Amino acid sequence: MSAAQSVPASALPVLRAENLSKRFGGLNAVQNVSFTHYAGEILAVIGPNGAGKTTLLNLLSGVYRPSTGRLWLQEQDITNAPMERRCHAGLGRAFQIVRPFPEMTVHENVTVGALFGQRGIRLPQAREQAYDLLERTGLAAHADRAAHELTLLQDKRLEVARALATQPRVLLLDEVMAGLRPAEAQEAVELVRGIRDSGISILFIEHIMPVVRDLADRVVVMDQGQVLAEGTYREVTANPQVVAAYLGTEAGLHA
Amino acid sequence: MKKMLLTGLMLALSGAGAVKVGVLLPLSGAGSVSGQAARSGYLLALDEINRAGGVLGKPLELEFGDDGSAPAKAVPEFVKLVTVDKVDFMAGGVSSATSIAISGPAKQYNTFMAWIGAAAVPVEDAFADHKYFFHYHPWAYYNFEAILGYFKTLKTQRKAKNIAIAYEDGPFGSAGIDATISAFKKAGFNVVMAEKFKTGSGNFGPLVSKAKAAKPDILYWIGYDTDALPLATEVKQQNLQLGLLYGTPPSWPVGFEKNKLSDNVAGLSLWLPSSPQPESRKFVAAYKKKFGTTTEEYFAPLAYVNLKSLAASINAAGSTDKDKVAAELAKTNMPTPFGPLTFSKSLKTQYQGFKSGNWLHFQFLGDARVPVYPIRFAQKPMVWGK
Amino acid sequence: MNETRPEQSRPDGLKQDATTQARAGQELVIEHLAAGYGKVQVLWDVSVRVGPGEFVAMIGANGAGKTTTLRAVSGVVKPTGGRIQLGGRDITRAAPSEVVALGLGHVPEGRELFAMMTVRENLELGAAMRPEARAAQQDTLEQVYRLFPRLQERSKQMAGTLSGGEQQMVAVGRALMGLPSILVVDEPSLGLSPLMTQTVFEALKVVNAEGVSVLLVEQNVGLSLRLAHRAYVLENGQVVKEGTGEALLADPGVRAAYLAL
Amino acid sequence: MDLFLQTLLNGLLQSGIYALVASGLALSVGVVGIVNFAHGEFLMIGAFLAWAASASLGIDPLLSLPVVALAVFGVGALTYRVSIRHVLLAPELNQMLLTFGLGILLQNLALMLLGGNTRTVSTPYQASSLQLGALTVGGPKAVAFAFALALLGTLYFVLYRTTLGRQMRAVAQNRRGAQLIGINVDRVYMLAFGVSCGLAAVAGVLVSVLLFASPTVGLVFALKAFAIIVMAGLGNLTGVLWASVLLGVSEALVQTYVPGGGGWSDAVFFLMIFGTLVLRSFRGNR
Amino acid sequence: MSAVSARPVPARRPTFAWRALLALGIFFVLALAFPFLPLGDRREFLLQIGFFTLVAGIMALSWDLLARSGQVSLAHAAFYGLGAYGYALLLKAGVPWGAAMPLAALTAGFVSLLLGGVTMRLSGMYFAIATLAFTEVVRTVIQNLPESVAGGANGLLVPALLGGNSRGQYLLALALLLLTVGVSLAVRLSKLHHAFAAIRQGEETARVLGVNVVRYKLAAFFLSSVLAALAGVLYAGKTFFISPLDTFSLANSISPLTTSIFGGLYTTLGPILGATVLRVAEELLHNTVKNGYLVVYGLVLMLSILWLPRGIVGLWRRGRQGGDL
Repeated sequence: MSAAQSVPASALPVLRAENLSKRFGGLNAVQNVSFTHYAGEILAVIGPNGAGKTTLLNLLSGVYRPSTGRLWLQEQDITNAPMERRCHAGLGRAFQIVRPFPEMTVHENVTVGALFGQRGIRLPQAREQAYDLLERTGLAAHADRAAHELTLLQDKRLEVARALATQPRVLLLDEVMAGLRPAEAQEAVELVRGIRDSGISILFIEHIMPVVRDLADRVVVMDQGQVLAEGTYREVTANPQVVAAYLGTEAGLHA
Repeated sequence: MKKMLLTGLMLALSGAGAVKVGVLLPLSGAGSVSGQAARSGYLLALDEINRAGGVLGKPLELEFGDDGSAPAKAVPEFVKLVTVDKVDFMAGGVSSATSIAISGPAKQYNTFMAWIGAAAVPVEDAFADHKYFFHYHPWAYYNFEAILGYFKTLKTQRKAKNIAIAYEDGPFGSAGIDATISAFKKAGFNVVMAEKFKTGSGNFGPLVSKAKAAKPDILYWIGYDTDALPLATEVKQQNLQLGLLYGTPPSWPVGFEKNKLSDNVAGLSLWLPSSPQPESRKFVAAYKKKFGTTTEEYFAPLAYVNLKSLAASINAAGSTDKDKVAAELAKTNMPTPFGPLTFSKSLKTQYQGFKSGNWLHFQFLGDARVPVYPIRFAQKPMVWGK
Repeated sequence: MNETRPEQSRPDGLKQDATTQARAGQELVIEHLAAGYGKVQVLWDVSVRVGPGEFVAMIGANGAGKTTTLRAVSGVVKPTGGRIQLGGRDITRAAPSEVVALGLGHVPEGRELFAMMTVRENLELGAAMRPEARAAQQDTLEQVYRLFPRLQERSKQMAGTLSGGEQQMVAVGRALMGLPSILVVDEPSLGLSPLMTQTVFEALKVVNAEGVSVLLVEQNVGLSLRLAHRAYVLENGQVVKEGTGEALLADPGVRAAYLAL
Repeated sequence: MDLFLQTLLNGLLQSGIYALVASGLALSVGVVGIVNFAHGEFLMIGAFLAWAASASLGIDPLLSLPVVALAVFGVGALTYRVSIRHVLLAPELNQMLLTFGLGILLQNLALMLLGGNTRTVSTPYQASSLQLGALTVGGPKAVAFAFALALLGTLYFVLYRTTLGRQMRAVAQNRRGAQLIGINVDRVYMLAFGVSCGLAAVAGVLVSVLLFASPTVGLVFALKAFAIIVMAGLGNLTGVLWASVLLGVSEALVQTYVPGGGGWSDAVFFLMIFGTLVLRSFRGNR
Repeated sequence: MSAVSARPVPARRPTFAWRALLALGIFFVLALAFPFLPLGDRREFLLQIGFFTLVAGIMALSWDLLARSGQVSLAHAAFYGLGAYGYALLLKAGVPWGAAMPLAALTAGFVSLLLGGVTMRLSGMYFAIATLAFTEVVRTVIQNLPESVAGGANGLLVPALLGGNSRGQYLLALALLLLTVGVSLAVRLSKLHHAFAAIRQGEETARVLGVNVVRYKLAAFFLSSVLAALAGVLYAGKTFFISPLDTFSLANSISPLTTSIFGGLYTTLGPILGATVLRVAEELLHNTVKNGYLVVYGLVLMLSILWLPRGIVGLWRRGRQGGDL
């Protein structure tokens, strides 16, 4: 398979899905999806609206339990693990629609991640860690503001900082670039790369193709609940099926 | 002596040193109907007492407190009357729960209590060892004694043998219900049904259906005014054949007697405005003069009697000394709208006023409540449905 | 791009009646608008003009005040200063219902559909508040279905169960059902795949070609500038630049800031 | 067998009252999103108005019903205007406290003006009933049941088949979306709240015929109506009917067949609600 | 936005709400001094009012503790009642009062864990009605069990707390309020605060961040119910008499809710101030307006929501949300 070429031979799998399916009533939202996510890799999941990307992400993060199939995080079977256990196992998630705790300060928001995402940590220590993360994500100046006062971009930073505070091995990012202008998106791309360089594997959903192009080591294309193609950005965008289902006649529209 | 009279007069004019009676009543909340009725009775009595020269030569003063029908409100209110307003005597009391709640401070301050209501047995327990506790209203077991007496007559005269009981599931209906049932049985009745209901729910369908299957001669219900019409309606609708529908709510719905469904329903009261006794007529006339209306609530004359007898005893004692007043009140023998008032021992307390013999049984006949038993009070023959 | 417009989606069947009259684009004039939420002032000085039948875009960073401007136009946010006129009438303090009655259609950010109603009910509600739109409801519905055939297939489905792109179509369709003479559209491409984004933008072009004025707010600056006749650049609640789409596309400052080129 | 059938019938008839009270509440919760703790007090106002018309003017409550409903609709709309509309965007708890305060105010106003006494009205048909063999159907209760059905049916029709109803549902589902398509949200809320209060008054009029009028008459029924609409699922009208029937019938069965059942019927009522809510929450779509 | 740059650089450590602590300190100093003040004739009466105000404060603050975890409960009458009944029954069984008090509270705590366990997944109105239903079920069961079990509908007589010494009773209630405040402050300054607030403001997000929602919801239930039960014990020992209709009444579930909102939600000071102000206002109205005082009281509640949506403490913490003690 062509995908194998983009994966370093030495890499270890961190997140592995095997034949995941999810049915809602009569609708097969996700069907027999299998993929492997390797350590240190940035993996993109793209696909048309309604392809099942968000459902897949919800299966990974534990919002839903799969109808069939299995899911491993490193060596741990997390198919039916509740969300908090996945978090402790090393899975972090940032949401498409930002969900700060609105009445908490920015600092407290991140402290929640540090405090409960790790085991055996005390409050002062968690606050310290949270503050460091705020500095890293450029939010330190807003530490004591209520989260509901932030702008969208700051909210997105907060969302990522909070997920990072749980010290994940894999970070799931759900369209975190949506609503950012290109220059901001470029900044965000750098931020995500930096996160990967610190040893965290990243799986993200994204519609903005330049971002996918710049970030993804590997791309999984979904359509109608199934995996349509898998490979490097160049490989999948050259795939006529992908173009037909996802990119349309004017692939350059977003450039 | 002259000097004394003079100071007395001056005191009376200044109001200082006047005898103060605190009155704790449920002026709001669940028991407010009885509480407000009692308040009118007190005000009427106060007028008459002061017009007749007051107490100990000075005008009597009343200090009302509202217990809100809740123990948590009753306790501070009671303490306020006793310690802040420094009343010499306490009167009032309708609800049993609030009366128990104040038994603590009452004993602590050794308060003199001329209590009109609170008929539940736990109240008797709570005040059993209180030296100055005068209880006017018959205890619950006296009520039952009266009812049993009446039913026994019906047994001999009307061959009433089967009794069905419907009682509300709160303390009012459930108090001593087991004892009631066994007493009926002991007296030779068949208790063919004993069912609880939820007061105010208006849901008597199942209960009446069940009663129908049990074929009772008497349906005896222990509930509140809210249950009167729904029960009567259901009995009529399901065509339950009864000799008598007999109930003991503390009060009846306003205008119930004008409703056709009330016909032949029977009940129990200490007093009826239509009572022919001279004391009762006097009370009704005075009440009408002061308030422009008549009252149906027996708590009005009860409160009236309560204050009148207390005032008389203070005057007889010649001072507000609790022991002297208690001794005088214990000796009371005065005519009242309920018949003569005397105090004697009850099961656990020293001074119990009215007892089973003061109860009268009436029936809704035409547009009015008419006494039908005991025979000496009866104005019309009772109507038996079977 | 004009050649890609689907021919069949033109409202060929429309008669020359009040309906068409209502469709003739109205002019929207925003002058020195100031507005905010509570104590936070978002708009300081925004002046924007959308001529009859014109397609105008507003671009700018997050928090620049684009959405707030649209909300002020719709009457959801009450301006603290400045003036808004629609077709010559002052609507600065008008309630949303009055603005809609004057012929403004709003495709809001986040779509704001009625999730537990069918697609058709959503669309029909779009026509419910204007008598002239109600009278033309059947015709308009058919037009919307022609514009978005997908919606006809899904007409009995609950709007909440649609995919993001389909929901965006419903949102546009719902606004069109009110026979607007001017359409304000907020971030229609958000969360949409490239293909779906195309479809929605095609539809906007068609609508505009019919004479409806359009005021568009969009992250996808390249796309919107190519589509728009004119555009405004907002920064910190103020208009800092304006010009034709082409001119702004060629502007090095704009290219650097918004096109990441 | 007769007893069993009669029991079912008794339960069914009782459920009519529940459904009647719940239908108005369902509207204010479903459309306006306000948990109106004073709903029982609007019922009480309806009951007292019917009683007053009957006692002082001799008008039959069923005849005064339209006027009473309209009057209380007005009171409700006014209440919305001066209070409810100012807390629409406030936290749910604040809304609860507001309507709770309103309930205290109205109830005690009635107590102050009218005293705590129970009042009853007299109508010639109060005791009328229909005999079906050995079974009895109480006339007024049957009328109340029919009213409940008709009201729920009308409500359903209005909400799903009329423009105003669609507007109400639209506002309920997405306030901002509704605003942006030109619906006068404030007006719709006012109408919905007013109608909700008017429906409470209709229930109140029937309760005055069936049972009684008193300042506290609303309390028992409002509490149960709350439980019913929550059990039905907020805003679900057909669910209101089913939940009422289920609860009414199970109450009747307990009252008839369990010794001392009259005392336990409330426990069963609330236990069923508790159980339904808990089970449903665990059956979720996880 | 321009406002951003004007903000001072925030401290690395949390800024402590000294003002709130100071206010709490003043409250307790005044409350402690109260029974020793020369109050003259009104002393006894004021002690009684004070006692019930303290009980209301315990109830409100304990309700607020549970609400902080997003659980708006109508089961507080049940915990209050279970405390009162547990205490009465333990005394009847011969347990000394000093032991009966904590035992009754722990019993309520245990029951609350069962309740919390099954209502775990409910929220909003559904949770509120489920807890209300629970209360009604408990009340009806106690009311309908044979009298020999727990007094049935007639209720139970309870021996007087501290032999009826009203100053002692007041001080005991004050000590228990201090305990409640201590618990509340400890929660505020610990991990629990972060867990509660996160669950309240976004349960799913909290779980994604590793918060064990089950554990913390139950913790909130347990703490809250134990404290509410202690309030119930105080009530029972003060009024000598408990009955299902009084102790389990809906009013006992609703008044802590209204008190907390009135005072200021999710704070330690708010519910206590709310209880004090409402109780004093009620007493004043009672003595001035007399008959219609509850009408005015209802009006006061309505106006307070319209004009003071964030409660009394909202008066001086306008700018902030939820950061205070």
